[in-house]
Amino acid sequence: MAYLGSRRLFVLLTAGALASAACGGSAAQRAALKVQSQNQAGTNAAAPGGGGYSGGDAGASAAPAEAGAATSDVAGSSPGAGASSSGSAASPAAGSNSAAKSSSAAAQPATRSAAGSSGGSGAQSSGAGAGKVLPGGSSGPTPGAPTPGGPPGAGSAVGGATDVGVTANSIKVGHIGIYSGPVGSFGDDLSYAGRAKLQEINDSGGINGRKLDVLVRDDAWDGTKGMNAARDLVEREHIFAFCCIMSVNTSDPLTPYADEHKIPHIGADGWGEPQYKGAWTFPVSASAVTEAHMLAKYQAEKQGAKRVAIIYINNPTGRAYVKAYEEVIKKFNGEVVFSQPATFDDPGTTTFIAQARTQNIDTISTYLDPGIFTRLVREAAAQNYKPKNAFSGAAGLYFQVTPNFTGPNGEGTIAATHWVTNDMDTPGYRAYKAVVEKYYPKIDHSTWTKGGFVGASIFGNALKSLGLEVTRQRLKDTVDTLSNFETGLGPNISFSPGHHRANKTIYLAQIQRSGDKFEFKYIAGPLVDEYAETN
Amino acid sequence: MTKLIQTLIIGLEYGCVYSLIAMGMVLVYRTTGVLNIAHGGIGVLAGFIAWDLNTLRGWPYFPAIGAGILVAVAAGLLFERFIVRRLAAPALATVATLALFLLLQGLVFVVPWWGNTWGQVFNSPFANKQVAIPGADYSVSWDQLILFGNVLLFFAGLYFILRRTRVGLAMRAVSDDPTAARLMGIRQKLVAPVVWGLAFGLSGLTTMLLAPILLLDNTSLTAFTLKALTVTFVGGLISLPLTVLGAITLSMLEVSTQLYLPNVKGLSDAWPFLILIVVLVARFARGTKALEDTAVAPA
Amino acid sequence: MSTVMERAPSELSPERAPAAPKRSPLNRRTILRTIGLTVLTAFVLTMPYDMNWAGSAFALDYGVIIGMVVLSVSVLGWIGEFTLAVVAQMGFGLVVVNLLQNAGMPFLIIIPVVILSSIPISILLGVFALRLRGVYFAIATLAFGYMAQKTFFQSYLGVQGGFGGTDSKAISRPAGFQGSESFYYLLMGSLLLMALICWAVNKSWIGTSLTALRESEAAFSVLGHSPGAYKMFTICLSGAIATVAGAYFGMLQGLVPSNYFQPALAVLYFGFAVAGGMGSVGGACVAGIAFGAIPKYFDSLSEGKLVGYDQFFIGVVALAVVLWAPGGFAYIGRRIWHRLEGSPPAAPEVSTFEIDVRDPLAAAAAAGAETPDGAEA
Amino acid sequence: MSGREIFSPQARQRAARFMAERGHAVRKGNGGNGHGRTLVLDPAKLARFEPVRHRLATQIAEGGLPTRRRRVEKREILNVADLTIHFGGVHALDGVNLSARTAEIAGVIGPNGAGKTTFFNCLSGLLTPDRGQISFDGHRLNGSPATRGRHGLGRTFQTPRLFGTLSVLDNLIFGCRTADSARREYVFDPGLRRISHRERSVRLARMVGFRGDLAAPAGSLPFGDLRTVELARALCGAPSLLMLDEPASGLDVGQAEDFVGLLRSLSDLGLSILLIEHDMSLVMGICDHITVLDFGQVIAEGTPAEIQRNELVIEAYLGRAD
Repeated sequence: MAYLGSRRLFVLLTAGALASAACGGSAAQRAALKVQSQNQAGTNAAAPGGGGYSGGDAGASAAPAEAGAATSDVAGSSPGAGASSSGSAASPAAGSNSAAKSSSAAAQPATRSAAGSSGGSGAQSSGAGAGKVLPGGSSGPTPGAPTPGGPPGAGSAVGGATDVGVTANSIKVGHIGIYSGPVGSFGDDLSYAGRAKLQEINDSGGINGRKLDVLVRDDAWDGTKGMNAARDLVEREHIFAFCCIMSVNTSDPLTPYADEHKIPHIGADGWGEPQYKGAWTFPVSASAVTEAHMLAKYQAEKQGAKRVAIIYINNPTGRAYVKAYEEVIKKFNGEVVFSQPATFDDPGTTTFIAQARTQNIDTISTYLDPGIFTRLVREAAAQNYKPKNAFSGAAGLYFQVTPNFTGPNGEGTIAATHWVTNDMDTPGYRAYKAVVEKYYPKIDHSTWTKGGFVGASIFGNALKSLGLEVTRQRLKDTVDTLSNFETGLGPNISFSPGHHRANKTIYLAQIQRSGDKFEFKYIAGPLVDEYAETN
Repeated sequence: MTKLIQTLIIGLEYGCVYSLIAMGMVLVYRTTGVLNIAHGGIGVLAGFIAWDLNTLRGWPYFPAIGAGILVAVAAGLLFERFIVRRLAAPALATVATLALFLLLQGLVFVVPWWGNTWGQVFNSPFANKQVAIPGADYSVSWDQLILFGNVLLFFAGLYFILRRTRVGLAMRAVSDDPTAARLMGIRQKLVAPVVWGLAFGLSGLTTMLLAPILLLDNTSLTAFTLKALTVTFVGGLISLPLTVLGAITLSMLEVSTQLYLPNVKGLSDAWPFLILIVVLVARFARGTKALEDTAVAPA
Repeated sequence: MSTVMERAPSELSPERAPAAPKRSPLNRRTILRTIGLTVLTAFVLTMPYDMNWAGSAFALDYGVIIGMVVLSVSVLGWIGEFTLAVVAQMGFGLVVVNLLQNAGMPFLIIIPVVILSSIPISILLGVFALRLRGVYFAIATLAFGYMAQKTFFQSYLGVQGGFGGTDSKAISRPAGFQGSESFYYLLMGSLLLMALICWAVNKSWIGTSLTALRESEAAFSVLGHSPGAYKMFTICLSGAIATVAGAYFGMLQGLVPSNYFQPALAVLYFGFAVAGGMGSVGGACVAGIAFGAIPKYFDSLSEGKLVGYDQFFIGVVALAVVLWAPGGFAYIGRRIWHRLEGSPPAAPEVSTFEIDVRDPLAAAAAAGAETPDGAEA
Repeated sequence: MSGREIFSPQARQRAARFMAERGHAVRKGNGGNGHGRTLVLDPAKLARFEPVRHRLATQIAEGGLPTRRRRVEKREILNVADLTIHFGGVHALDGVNLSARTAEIAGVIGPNGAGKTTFFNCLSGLLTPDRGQISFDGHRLNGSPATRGRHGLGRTFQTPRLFGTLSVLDNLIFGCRTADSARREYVFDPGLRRISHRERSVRLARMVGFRGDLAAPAGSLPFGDLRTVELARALCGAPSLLMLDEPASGLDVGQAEDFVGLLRSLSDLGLSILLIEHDMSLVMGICDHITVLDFGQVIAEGTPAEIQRNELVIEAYLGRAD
């Protein structure tokens, strides 16, 4: 019996081997996949102009390099062969300037895996061209040959593969978003603003002739999945840097990992405290601790909050939120009477409310996503209960979906945000909105979309200031000394080495009735967190 | 006193949810020998269809939930006709329900316009209507009352069906002794579709009743289902009254632990296991070696 | 890496070594087996690189660990039970690894300690198995898993800081296996070793006894064999595999949120085991690797767009398996192999999947075989 | 009365007639449910057993049964006192007393539902009685079924419970392993202990009249063979008390005759046999002592002749027959 068992394993694995060999061998297939996915990414964009950003463009130019890499990874020591075979496989399919690149790669491998070790000197290839077909091998290793038909303002790249993930005409950037999972229905918006900014950078000519090749992954708001994706991006895709990851559950564990691998992460969400401990992570939004400080102070001073109950998602940031709130409210002679952790499958909101009622709570603060928060509010409404100062919560609530979900029951809810609120309508906000909605018109502008946008802006600016010599170390050093970066969305951002708490500003918004709808309206801010640690 | 009444009400509320789910599972198990793991999944399907019709296509509320429940019943009939009937053993059918469960839970992601959805608001027309409980400083929403009423209705209805109707008689006969029932000529073909349709419909109904109170999502009903499954043990997967009793006991214990002993972390989640041990010890003390052991059943 | 590559074939060969009598050295069967063995070995050794087009070797590491978990579920099929506590056992393995690594233990000590640490929990579950069968046992393990996740992992230990956090120190991979590719060889080696042990156990008199136990516990016990001892052994074996898998899972992920260890996941793994063929060693490994790794590859291929599809497709596969091949992949593989080999079909397939003692059809068949009473009148 | 003689011709005829009726019914019932299908076996596997078969043929072909006569002592081996068990409100057994002696066949008879199988289940430990003592071979019998099995309490089941996917031979070897691990002697043939498991199994299989293929999966056997193999398996375990639950049901005429003869000679060789039957005619022929159960109570006991004359027994049987 068992002998048969071993044989069946045998057969299945054999079949699997054949199938995977058939697929793995096809570089063209991989290139096609790549292009296709890039195109999908670009479909949201209202591609402006003939030479403007289009996913297919970036994908086509990136494809041969990857195909070459895929082949040479397997072949190990013969990058030349790998690159040339990829050229022949990919150029008819992709129809771009790939042939030129691959021929240069024969002399000096321009593949991702080789690029890191070759240190960036040597072969150059043509600059970024948009959909321009060049005959195979004709341009050769001519450095900086300008290609006709390139996008306006696109300089030719001189610099080549200066670091991992950087080629003559592209920079690989990793982005991890929340596209599924418990907060998936609104979590995807978190990515879009940052991605819109990156696309805008590409459309306006890229980074000194290099296009940003943004690789996107999903973490389902789960650090495990996020780290899987991060490892894949770093170890297999060989990205240059991470940009604007707005998922706290991934950004937290990613911080030590980024330090270990010396990979810059520009524009982290900053919600979790661990992110401020990393040398290579640059958070742009404020921490949940700062939110708790400011909320507690505001509610104690303006609303006279004395007896507070907190319900929080049971993760380190949630616990830090409770602790921070408690510290500040005590300064105003208030207290956190009790706190209760919540999980997605079993929020326990009913008993939380019952307990709040019996404990004579005047303020309920939350560290929740809009989903559980909605449950909380609905449960409270069903029990005909509302604390004196209504509900309040961390920036996780500051979505337009929250008032939509809670309806009239959520009226009076105060949420923290780290940037100007939507109804403030500052020029900076309008500029931000214009860029984002050009690519993603239906986005729900929240704390995190603005954070992502700022992160992407900083990333783009820093990269541009590096010139052609793009390396991780130089990028880190540049951002480390960033001073007073104009975000236009409230606080300006400054980093200094060892001090990455760039944003300590909180705005508060409240759900108020406007007509028959409910919306978040500005009520206070900017409040600068005087209790924040200085690291 | 106020707190006690509140505790009792909340306990009853969750007890209703657990019992509704648990009764559906016991019904299927005792008549077909299949553990219907898909119970939660069917609810997700029905719930999302109703939500789709109501919210996206503008159907009125009641036709929409009616359609959702009908889809669930139809799914039950189809599942019985094309899958359960083709499988030789209840064990295999149990696995089929597992597969169905995975399939349905994944379906929410596959349908593009439902996609990536965790929670959806699916209000009933009775939203924001409450009844104050005198002397308890507490009120209960209409949705919760409807849930409670449905549990009573279903319990009574099931009792009536089992005691007074031909199908019920056949169901009882099958559950008491499937072999004998078969030999006596009771047709499983008559009983099984009724059972599966009823159970799937019940699952759909459960979702419809829960969605206005919580949110409509694809995981929390599963979480409830797994918890409810642990209380079916109290009734030995056979007895409906004992199952309901177990469900209410569990929820009462959970709620009172959460309200009275909020600092004893984790105790409220340990109750299913603790109850299980108590039940086992009780059964063992009564001298029954195994809950169900046909190997030693008296001739 | 090269040492691993040299070692792996020798690990493979005992399992592959044909036990059937050889008539002529160069018959079709021998040739097929040699080719198959070669291809398989080559494939197992190069798998991370073969699949590089689709995603990082990480996906494969993950798959191999799921293969271990599914093996653990499948092994319990030997006594005709199914457990929903494997995920909890994984969690305990992870906790133990974390504690030991914090105490500075080397890898070679950690794994044996993890195996030992699995025994108390297995025995606790085993006590239930002595009293409960089938669905009832599954429910007991479900309640246990639920408690373990909510009470132990989440509230007290806060494994890795509760929900995806970083409160405690991350678990690190053993020295020399930092990369996903090299870690794959460690994992694959471990899985093959486990599979080999399970296969050997199943082939030995223990396996025969377990078959007998599954066929009729009453007859087994009145013949003087203690069902409890055999059940306990199997549960301990299964528990040890699951716990080691958990330990590796911790090493792979570094940080694991406690919500990973929810019982619903155990239901999924049970589904994998069924698809692989309950009770089969090879089927479990293949199903685990496939169902574990494919969604991960899919994630990287679709760049986070087609999420949540994996559950749907696993559901479809499981349903198809139940309907058309109750023996799972194991049965399908055996059929294909027999066709390839040209050997006569195997003995009538008896599904190894028997979780339920209440089986009206079998009972009816047995009842029909007895004569109706009243013949003596 | 008919203690030491082998089966009176009249009883034998009676049994045969009865068995014929039964065997007929069995064949009819078997048509639909898959028993009795033939199995294609790997010729190589068959060849492996060839030498053994040959040896067996020479040993068993002439005698068929071990014919050695030994002087056996008769002593009480089993004593059951006041055994009571109830399920819910039903008293399945109510104060049952019974004793069995070595080298004798004791019968337990009674109409359907009289509690006979429950009685066996209590003896073999599958059920825990509410009350009552069982002493076996000099000490009090308690513990798990496995412990009792190792003490020498062998049994068969009303519906044969073979390990269906294992081969017949493996089933038998299973029994032999018990005997060896418990260090038990074969009461009816001490020599068996010295031969290998396989040979022992084969010999016992032939002894009980199994003529089928030993390598076949036990689940594929015809119903009659299931009974004989199960008996052989129980014998392989070297019991000192063999409990047989309706062992003759489902056997055809020839098998029944052989079977009855076999039981008689096993008992003569020192094995104590406890037999459940619900028809009297067969039991009367071979039993030395009979206990009649009805509604969980002993309504009569004694020699077959006494039982046949007992008013209560007649009433219990005739009152019920229709």
